[in-house]
Amino acid sequence: MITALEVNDLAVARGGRRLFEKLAFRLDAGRMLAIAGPNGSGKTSLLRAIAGLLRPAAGTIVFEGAEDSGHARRTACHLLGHQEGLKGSRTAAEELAFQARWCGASPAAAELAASRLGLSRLMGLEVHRLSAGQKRRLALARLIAAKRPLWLLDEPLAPLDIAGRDLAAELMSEHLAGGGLILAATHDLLPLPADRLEL
Amino acid sequence: MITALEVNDLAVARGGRRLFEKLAFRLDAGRMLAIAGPNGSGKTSLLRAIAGLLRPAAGTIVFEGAEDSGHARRTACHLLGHQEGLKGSRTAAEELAFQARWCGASPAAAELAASRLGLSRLMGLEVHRLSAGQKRRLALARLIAAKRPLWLLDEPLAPLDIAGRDLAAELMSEHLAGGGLILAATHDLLPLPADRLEL
Amino acid sequence: MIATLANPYRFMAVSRWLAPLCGLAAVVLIAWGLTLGLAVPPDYQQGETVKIMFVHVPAAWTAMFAYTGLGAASFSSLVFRHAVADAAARAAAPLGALFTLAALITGSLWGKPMWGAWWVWGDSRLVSVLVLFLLFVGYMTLRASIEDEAKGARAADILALVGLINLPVIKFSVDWWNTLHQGESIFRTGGPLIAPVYLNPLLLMGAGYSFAFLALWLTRTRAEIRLRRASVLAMRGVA
Amino acid sequence: MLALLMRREISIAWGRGGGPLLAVAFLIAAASLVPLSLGPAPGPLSAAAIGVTWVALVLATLLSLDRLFQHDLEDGCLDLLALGAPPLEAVCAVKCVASWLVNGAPLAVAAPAAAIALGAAPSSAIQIAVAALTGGIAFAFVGGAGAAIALVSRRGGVLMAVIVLPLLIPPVIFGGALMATGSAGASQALALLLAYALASVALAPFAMAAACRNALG
Amino acid sequence: MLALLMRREISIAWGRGGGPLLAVAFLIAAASLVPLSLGPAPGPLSAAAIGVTWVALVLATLLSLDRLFQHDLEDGCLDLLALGAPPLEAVCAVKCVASWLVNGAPLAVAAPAAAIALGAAPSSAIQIAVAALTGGIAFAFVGGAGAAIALVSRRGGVLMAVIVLPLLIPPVIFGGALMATGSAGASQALALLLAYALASVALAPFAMAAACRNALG
Ligand code: HEM
Ligand SMILES: Nc1ncnc2c1ncn2[C@@H]1O[C@H](COP(=O)(O)OP(=O)(O)OP(=O)(O)O)[C@@H](O)[C@H]1O
Ligand SMILES: Nc1ncnc2c1ncn2[C@@H]1O[C@H](COP(=O)(O)OP(=O)(O)OP(=O)(O)O)[C@@H](O)[C@H]1O
Ligand SMILES: [Mg+2]
Ligand SMILES: [Mg+2]
Repeated sequence: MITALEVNDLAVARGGRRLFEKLAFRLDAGRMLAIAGPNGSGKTSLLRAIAGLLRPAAGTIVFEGAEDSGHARRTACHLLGHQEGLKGSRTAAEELAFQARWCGASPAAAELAASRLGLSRLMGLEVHRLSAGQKRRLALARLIAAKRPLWLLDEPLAPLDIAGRDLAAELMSEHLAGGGLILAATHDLLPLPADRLEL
Repeated sequence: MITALEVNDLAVARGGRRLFEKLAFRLDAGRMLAIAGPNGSGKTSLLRAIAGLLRPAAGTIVFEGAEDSGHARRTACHLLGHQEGLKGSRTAAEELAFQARWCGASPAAAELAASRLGLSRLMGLEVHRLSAGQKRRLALARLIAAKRPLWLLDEPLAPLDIAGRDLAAELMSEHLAGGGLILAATHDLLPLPADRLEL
Repeated sequence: MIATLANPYRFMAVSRWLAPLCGLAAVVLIAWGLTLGLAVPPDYQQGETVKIMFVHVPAAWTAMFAYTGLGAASFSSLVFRHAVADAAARAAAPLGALFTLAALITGSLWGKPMWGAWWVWGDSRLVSVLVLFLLFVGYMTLRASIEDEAKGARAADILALVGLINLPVIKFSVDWWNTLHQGESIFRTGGPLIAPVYLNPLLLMGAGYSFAFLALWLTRTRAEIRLRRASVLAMRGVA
Repeated sequence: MLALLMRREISIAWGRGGGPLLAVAFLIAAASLVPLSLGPAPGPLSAAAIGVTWVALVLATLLSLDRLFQHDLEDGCLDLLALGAPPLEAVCAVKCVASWLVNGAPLAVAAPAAAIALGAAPSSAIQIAVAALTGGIAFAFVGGAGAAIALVSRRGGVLMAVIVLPLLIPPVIFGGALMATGSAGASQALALLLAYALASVALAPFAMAAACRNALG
Repeated sequence: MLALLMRREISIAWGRGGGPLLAVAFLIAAASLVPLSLGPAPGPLSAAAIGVTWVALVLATLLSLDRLFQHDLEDGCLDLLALGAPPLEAVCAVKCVASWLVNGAPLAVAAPAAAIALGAAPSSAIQIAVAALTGGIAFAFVGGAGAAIALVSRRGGVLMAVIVLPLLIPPVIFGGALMATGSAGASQALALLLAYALASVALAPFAMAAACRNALG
């Protein structure tokens, strides 16, 4: 059975207001969908709905052929949000180890991911000492440490430098090549071929 | 006496390591300086040093002809950091009113700024309900509500949509036209003519 | 029954005549109960104060009945997302608080002559009823302090369900834990302990209180639903 | 997996400094009651010790509640926890246990010491420790449920007071009775306290998880 | 300007729910001591009330300390405060006063009520209130200094304990003595407590501001 995400006339409401309605798209293995739209149009909300964190006001989300309330999706996706959920008082090593293993990775995989993102030198620092871009890299490391088919990325490139963006693009394309799916909410163009969805 | 910022062989250290040394530049009224550099190169640290929040390891920072420990600069600059320092539990209106007035603006000016940034409809929401871009706009509103000559912007365009970026560019150029100074740390090109500084 | 009432339109149709009917029953029963109750002979140990029983005990019963209703409504609104259930839950809380307060006040009025104290912290029944009252208050505060209606409703439902544990505690506290308070003397295996002279008016008053609660509950629920329709229409108007 | 979470929660809470702060402060404050010197009879002082312990426990719990979920919700950590393999119920339970280990347990250890210092009999000291430990668990879980439910409102604190306190009254009273050393009803009070603690441990996680999901959405 | 900050601090702390939670919980917990029923004599109970009050005050202060600066440092709010016209000393003082108003004051109001409920004489109730209010201020400022100094360390909590507790011992003792109603040294203890409070209010802000600047850099 092939991995695929299918969304049928989805509606998401926030604070009693519907952000969008009748949203429908299909995403197949190895493809990426770029979600664009003005601030407050509901990109983050859409990603959270697909992650199974936010109950849609209407419509269905079918993942891997099965429609469910979201548990399957919750454990099959990586959500990279505006905030990374890193605790400033713990070291980068501790946090990455926890986050990666919480998503099902092995400690070794976590270290490998860290070095892949060029963080090895920084793993001993507390997270609050890391620069914005370094934090973001730490969050990205989780994605490659723990293998999950569905990536939900909220402005993945934001605080990254040029090299970091190339690296992120590389990781994404590898994920796609491996049959993964990517939904990315972003305001600027992605460095990879992607279908576009306007909210 | 004209407003100007002059930095002479500045060095900033973090965690015992010097991020850069012998940094020198001069910024005159109405000019903008774009600070570029890889993640962790010290852009944020430099901005904080100029804001007077971080004591340089060496060198001098001369603002408006006077060199001081930083008090003059602290009250003459707007620092827009990676975090906006907004409290999620308070409404946008409350937070903007406080931040703007804390920097010396009048309540009326705050409201004007909010409408200028297209936030009027959202001022009643708690900050934690705002989307990333809406938060950023709220933070930007402070800059135009309270007049301060020196703007220190850390990735000012990050989570803004296309319209938001144009608006930000507009605000910046107005500030420059009014004889203000802008230092902006960024990874992508700014929509305005600016001198470039590589860290 | 639930299925019928879950549909707002049918609910409105049914409650239109059901509510006044309950009100009528309440008036009749309470009037009857009072006439019997005020005529009872003074108790050999409690004297005239025994008459407080006719207001106190039914109030206590109805308070627990009200919380049961709140719990049931919350459950069906949380699980089946019935709009009516949510409105009913919201409507039940203040009424329940009212009856609980009545039980508390009449109880402590009774307690002064009988136990020589208005209030006894150590007494499990008294405390558990106080908890019941605070639960109602907490539920109302939660509903009042919410910005996001849908979210707030669900949070309040969860709270109501959590509070259900308190009901058996109230009911059986007297058996579990030595208290000053009267033990079970009516709804007990082996039949009531108290003489029919006292029992009949008590039961009449109990039924009267319950119907009064039902009538008020239905009415408030109707009002709540009307309110929501209005707000929905208003939203449509905006959009 | 949950062990990982436990270690993390403890290290964070510990860094925030509930535990050590609390136990030590408690000992000092309790000892400072001695100068009150209410006559030679040990009764009053040990009684004071009992009351002090119990109130300390309640306050320690209440004051650490807002940290239980609020931070994780704000910094996006709760998202991550919700996306892991373990059910959210287990996550919430672990968080409560961790906060109990950091805030409640040190107190439960310090309490008997203080009590003895104030002239309570060693036997009563044991009773105090048991009550403090059991009560601590109940407080942690019931409080956690309140904290989770209060997440949806910006006025979380006030709300928590209204939600949690009614649920805390019974254990406080059981505990009070239990700690009245030598009182006849002590064993019975202990039974009730245990029952309450068990019930809260069994039921609270579901309430917490439901409330957290609601707050995340 | 500082009034603005004060209002903001209070609304945030209140939302987090130190105050209301605390005062009510305290009253309930204290009242639940009655069933302990230490004989008819009011002495023990009111003594218990005194001890309870004092410990509650200390714990409430200590447990709200980590919120005083930590959050503002993490979310960048402290930057903003440092870039305002008012000196950082004033900012820190305002924060301490606000936290006292939310955490200390409600307790100081609830305490006498509880004491009277437990059979203390009204006169002693007044004394308790005074002691609680004065002590609360001292705790808030001394604790604030500790919290600010502890900002630099990731193990903030433990550090705070080590820094703050020694500083808190004197007021705790004075207060204890003061609260021992009718004791001869009461007036003297009050004088000492006041002196301590004044000293801390006068000196702590400078320590706090220096520590905050250090943490910001
Ligand atoms: C504030 C004080 C009091 C409270 C909160 C209170 C509460 C209650 C409650 C909740 C019930 C219903 C029990 C059930 O149906 O299972 C009840 C029943 C009753 N109460 Fe009270 N009560 C209080 C004081 C008193 C006093 C002072 C008396 C008389 C000495 C009293 C006599 C009774 C009796 C006779 C019943 C019926 C017992 C039965 O058949 O279940 N109550 N009370
Ligand atoms: N809990 C909430 N209650 C009420 N409104 C909310 C809530 N959360 C989000 N919103 C509103 O929903 C809208 C969409 O938010 P969302 O974060 O999905 O936008 P977005 O597309 O991600 O914007 P951005 O590009 O700035 O990230 C915003 O207008 C926001 O104000
Ligand atoms: N408090 C600190 N202690 C130790 N090292 C620190 C501290 N703060 C920052 N650093 C280190 O200083 C370096 C520069 O940090 P800074 O935030 O200035 O970088 P930056 O140029 O802003 O990076 P980015 O583009 O990611 O924002 C980073 O390597 C960071 O790890
Ligand atoms: Mg977004
Ligand atoms: Mg930076």
